[in-house]
Amino acid sequence: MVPVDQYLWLSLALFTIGVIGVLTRRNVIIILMSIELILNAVNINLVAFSHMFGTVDGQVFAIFVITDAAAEAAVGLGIILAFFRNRETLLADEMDMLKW
Amino acid sequence: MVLNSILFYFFAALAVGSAILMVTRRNVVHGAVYLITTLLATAGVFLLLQAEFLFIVQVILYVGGIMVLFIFVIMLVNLDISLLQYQFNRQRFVAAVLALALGAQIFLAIKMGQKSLFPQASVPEILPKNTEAVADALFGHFMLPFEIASILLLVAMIGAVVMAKRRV
Amino acid sequence: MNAQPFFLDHIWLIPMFPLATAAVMLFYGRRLSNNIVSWLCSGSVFVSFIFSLGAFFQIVAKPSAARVATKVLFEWIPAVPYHMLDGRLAKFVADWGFQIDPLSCVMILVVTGVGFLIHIYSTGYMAHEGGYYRFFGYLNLFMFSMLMLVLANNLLLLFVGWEGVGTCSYLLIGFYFHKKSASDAGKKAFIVNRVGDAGFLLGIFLTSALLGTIRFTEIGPALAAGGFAIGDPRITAIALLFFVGATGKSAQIPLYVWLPDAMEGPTPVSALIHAATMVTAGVYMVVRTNAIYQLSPKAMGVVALVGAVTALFAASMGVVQNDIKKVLAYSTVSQLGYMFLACGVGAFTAGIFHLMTHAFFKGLLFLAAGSVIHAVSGEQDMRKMGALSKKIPITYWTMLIAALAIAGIFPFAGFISKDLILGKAYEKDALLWAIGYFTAGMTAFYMFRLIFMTFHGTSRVDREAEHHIHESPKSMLVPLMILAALSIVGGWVSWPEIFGGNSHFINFLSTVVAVPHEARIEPLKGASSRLGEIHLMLLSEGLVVLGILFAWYLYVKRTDLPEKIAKAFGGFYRLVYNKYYVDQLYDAMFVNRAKDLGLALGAFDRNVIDGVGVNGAGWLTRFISNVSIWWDTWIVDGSVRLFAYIVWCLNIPVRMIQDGLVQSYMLLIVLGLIGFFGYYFYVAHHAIR
Amino acid sequence: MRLVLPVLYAVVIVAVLPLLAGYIVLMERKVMADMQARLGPMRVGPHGLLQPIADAVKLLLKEDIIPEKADRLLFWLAPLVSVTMALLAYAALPIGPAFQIADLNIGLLFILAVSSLGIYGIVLGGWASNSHYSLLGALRSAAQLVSYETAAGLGLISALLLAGSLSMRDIVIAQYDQGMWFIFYVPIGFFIYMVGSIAETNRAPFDLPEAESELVAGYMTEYSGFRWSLYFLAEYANMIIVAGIATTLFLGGWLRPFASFHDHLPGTPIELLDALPSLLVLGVAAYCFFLAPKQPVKIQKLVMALVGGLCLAIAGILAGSLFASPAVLQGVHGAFWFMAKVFAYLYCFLWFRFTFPRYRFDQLMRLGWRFLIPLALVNLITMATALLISREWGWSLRITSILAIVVTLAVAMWLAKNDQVDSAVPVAEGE
Repeated sequence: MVPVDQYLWLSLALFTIGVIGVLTRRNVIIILMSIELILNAVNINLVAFSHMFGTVDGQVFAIFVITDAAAEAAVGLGIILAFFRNRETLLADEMDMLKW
Repeated sequence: MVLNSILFYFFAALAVGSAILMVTRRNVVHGAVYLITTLLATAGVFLLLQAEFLFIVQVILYVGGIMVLFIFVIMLVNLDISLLQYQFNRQRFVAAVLALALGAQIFLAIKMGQKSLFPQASVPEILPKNTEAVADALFGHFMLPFEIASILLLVAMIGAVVMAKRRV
Repeated sequence: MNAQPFFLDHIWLIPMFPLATAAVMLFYGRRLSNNIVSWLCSGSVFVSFIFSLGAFFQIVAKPSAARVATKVLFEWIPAVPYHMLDGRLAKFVADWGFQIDPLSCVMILVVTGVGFLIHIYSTGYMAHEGGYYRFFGYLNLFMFSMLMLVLANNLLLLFVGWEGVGTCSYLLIGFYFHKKSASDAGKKAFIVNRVGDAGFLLGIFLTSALLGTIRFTEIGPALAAGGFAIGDPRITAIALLFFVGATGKSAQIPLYVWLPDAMEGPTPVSALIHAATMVTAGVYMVVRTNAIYQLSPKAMGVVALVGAVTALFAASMGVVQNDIKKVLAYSTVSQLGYMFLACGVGAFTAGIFHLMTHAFFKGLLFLAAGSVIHAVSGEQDMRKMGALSKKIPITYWTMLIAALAIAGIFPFAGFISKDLILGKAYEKDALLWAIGYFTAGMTAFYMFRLIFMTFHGTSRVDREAEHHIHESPKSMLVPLMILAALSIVGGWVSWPEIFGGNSHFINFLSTVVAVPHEARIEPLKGASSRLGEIHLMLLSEGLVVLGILFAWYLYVKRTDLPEKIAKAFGGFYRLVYNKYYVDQLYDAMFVNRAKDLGLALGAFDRNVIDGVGVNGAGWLTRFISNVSIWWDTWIVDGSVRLFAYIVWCLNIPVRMIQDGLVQSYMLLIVLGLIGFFGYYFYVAHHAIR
Repeated sequence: MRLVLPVLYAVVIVAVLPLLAGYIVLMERKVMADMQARLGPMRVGPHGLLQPIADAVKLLLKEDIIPEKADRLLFWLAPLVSVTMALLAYAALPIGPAFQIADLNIGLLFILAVSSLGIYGIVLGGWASNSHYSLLGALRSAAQLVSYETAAGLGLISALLLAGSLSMRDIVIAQYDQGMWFIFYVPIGFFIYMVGSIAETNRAPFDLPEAESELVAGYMTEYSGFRWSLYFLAEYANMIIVAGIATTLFLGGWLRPFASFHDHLPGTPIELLDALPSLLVLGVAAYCFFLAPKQPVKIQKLVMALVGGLCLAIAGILAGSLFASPAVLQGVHGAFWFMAKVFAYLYCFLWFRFTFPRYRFDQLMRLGWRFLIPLALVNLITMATALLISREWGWSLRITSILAIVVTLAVAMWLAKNDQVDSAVPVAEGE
């Protein structure tokens, strides 16, 4: 039987990788995907704990997380499409219109 | 039991490796494919944790839904330009260092709490039939959040439609 | 007014037909084919001609006392009260009214008739020219203006037509506007006319100021009511002013210079405007206002003298011209001189009579000349013609008839009208008669000089032109023949009593001429004078024949003589050949002076007004604005910018954080997390200890 | 033992499936020929019975082309993905009570999930081959599958309500217990699922992703040879899968007609209806033997006779199993009935393919989103209500379900009427 902390290491690794991706990549789509990765890491945690405590609450939360991920992906991709139509770019560091 | 841990480490390695690849690939489609792999591996991990329903949800929703959406969008926006650009931004080194620092801190936190928090492998062998359990939880105790989530989805859908329209 | 017969009630339609077609031409002509254009234009003129005929017959049908009808369409300038010279209050009324009486009746017949023929002619003559529709549009516009001129019932409307014909003449002279000489000639005509028009306009003002009306029908009564004595200087002033206008329009000394140049226009134009109709407007105007002239013998004398001198002068110039159209132009001037001579000696009707016949044969002459030019492919110099009589017989015969008519050979039209004038002149003053008499001889001479140089002798046509000498198309020949017939019989409408005729025409017109006048046209009193009339006729015939023979001798028999003569009288010849240097004189006296004046004014404008006034003000404004700019820039904006700069400096650190990039915000979040964890560890550490 | 048998089944399936696909193609061509009053393949084997083998050989021997600009990794991966997912789905498909690899308690969801992953094969392949036709085909099929999966899933759920379980086996057993195939309770659900499944497998009249006339072959344009045949296999495997799902959920899976109606021959455990299959196959065998001599060529006579022998053997097995233990009987006959139903379902596919004209893409989308999904939702609600009523007030489910059907039909009419309003060509806003 795999001890719980193994799952935590896994999710930690995924989380860190996701954070690195979010912070360093320029391509917005990849940034979004990295965010999905982070959420995924969280899910692993939740499921692991729910398995540990023998309840399904963690899984329910995981489901909610996945729901949010879906919503976030839909809206985010919508924004990306609209942005791409207007600015012909996908680079995060060119999306600084807020500043002006 | 050995099979269990073998499978787990296999899935974990797969997930981490393809996650790294996903973050580093130049071609977004490849990145998406690697992310899909990661997600599938995670689904496998869920399966190992006897969360079949979550496994299915992960596969259908995440892999079969969200990632299709991603790939769809990736194909709608052309990549040829972005292939030639720098893939990492100016703050990449600082960011990487900081992210690793954060990871290290979390690592530290887990380490510190490990002894006290996680009794080793205290897993009730017999679990309730997963799907029914989840259903009961969702439609019983978590009814309100469930509905709220549905409303959230509705809002997100409308927002996406409005934003993806040609002329807003 | 009481109900008039149809045509009299609808005289106002007569000008409208050409106007309509003119409008069509000038707006849509470009899209129409030449066929449609010619049909429309000639057709409209023809309709006008029909209406004129109808009007004529219905006028004749009336009793000779009531042979006047007016039709007022609407009031153009409604009553404007003003004070006359003698202080009485009068209303200035100019209505859009048409008046028809024997005089205007004759005029519209001539205008529409000859005009129609010339339209037909033009369809042939202009067939291969560009701007066909443009030409006919202008032509119809001219018809409209001319008809307005002769149908107007008041001076102001007449002036409208007067200016209209001036404009059309300008447009048509400059029809080949790409030729500089043509456009210059157009300008010259227009400007010279301005001088006369100014006089005419002043005359109109004076009239309305003096008589309180400008309606022709009311001028006579107003004169009577005003009780002006014969030779009243004010009347004389009006008459002379009108005459100034007449000299301008009808090319009399001193304003005749534009007519020869006007020959730059297409030949039909020369025929219609500068021979038949427009140039006679002056004569018409004088006759129309004869009531005024008869009140000032001085003015009449001036008119007669100017006319006579012009006749002689122009004839002398016509003798030496080599351009076929120039010759005709000068002869036109001199014939117009005849008409004014007639008016001046009080034979207004004779003037109109000569006007009509002249319209026939001079129009014919021009058209024939055009046909000749057409035949020798555009050559106008008679020295490059000759021996054409066989090649273009019809043109030859018709032109010969016209020449006989103008020379005044019995019994052609010219004979009757001219001898009528000479007779009256003789009655009035022998000197005037002598001038006219001598002029008649010269006329015969230069006309037959033209005939002989063109049609007889040896051919001097260029080789390449020689090959395609050809008779003109029917559309040009038919009008020639009709006009030829008219210039034979045209004069017979007023067959002198002495040949057992009764001058119908004269009597028909006589109602126009104001009554209180001693020089009414009537069979000369007494046998002696009748005998005198015969003598006069015989004398002039003799001189004419002499002139013809002389021309024959010089230009057929001994073609070498002209040069010799020219040599012998070198100075005089050159003087005449250069038209007495009048143009140069005018240039020196008026044109250049005007230019100098313009230059002086320009210089004044540039230096004084612009220099001191405008630029000075501008400079001042700029100076002030510069000062204010400086103030604005350095004090007002400066203070603003200073504060802005201070704020800018203060918020540098904040701005460095707020760089608008998502990822840097995330970085800060991560930083915050790290800090939070660090603090957590710190606390936990101490807690554990 | 509990590990060996599934592996064996898996091997069998993987081995048999290509052959099956090939013969479905033959069946397709034959049906087409029949509907078009032609003969179809006749040369290779008697009545072209060996045509599939010839085709397979041809496909495998074809040159395998990879375009210059193609993304090699994905180009290589895509067909594998699609065929893998197609085959993976068979893990939970109960072909007969005994003949099932794994009875997951989420079997149906598993199948749906796995078959939904088949999209990646198409989309990635279309993208990787770097050609406009392929990309358009891929996009179209992605949109199409995502849209129609929803409708089809909702259609299935109406049946799941009745079954009360996700495990395929339990579903079939539920139908046995309730004594009626679910198609009779939720015909509309069945209809919705059928349309949805046709769309999901990119079959006519919804074959826009590979519309020959518009996009040469859609996402498969650049593929050739073995990779192409993998796609091909995947497509037909998917057809069988959807047919199997439909069979399991609506047509009573392996159950024979009137399964819950037992009429034992006096004194024997044998039931009359169980004799039916063996007699049927026997008839086929007889027909084969009757045809065999008529074949033109000797080899064809031989093959025909062999086919007859095969049928005879099957008939023998079926008949023999009558006398074996109930488990064996259930297994054998279940497999027979299951395959029979699957092929009936597939026959409908072919039928539609050769009878309906192809949809325009916007019409397709409108049908999916404006008609099928609302209808499926309404159907679900009404069915749930019916179920509730029958549970609470003890009415007979048959009555309430009929009422539900009526209501749903009314709504369907209304939807159809409203959908007619704007079936105009949309303003082209570009892809």
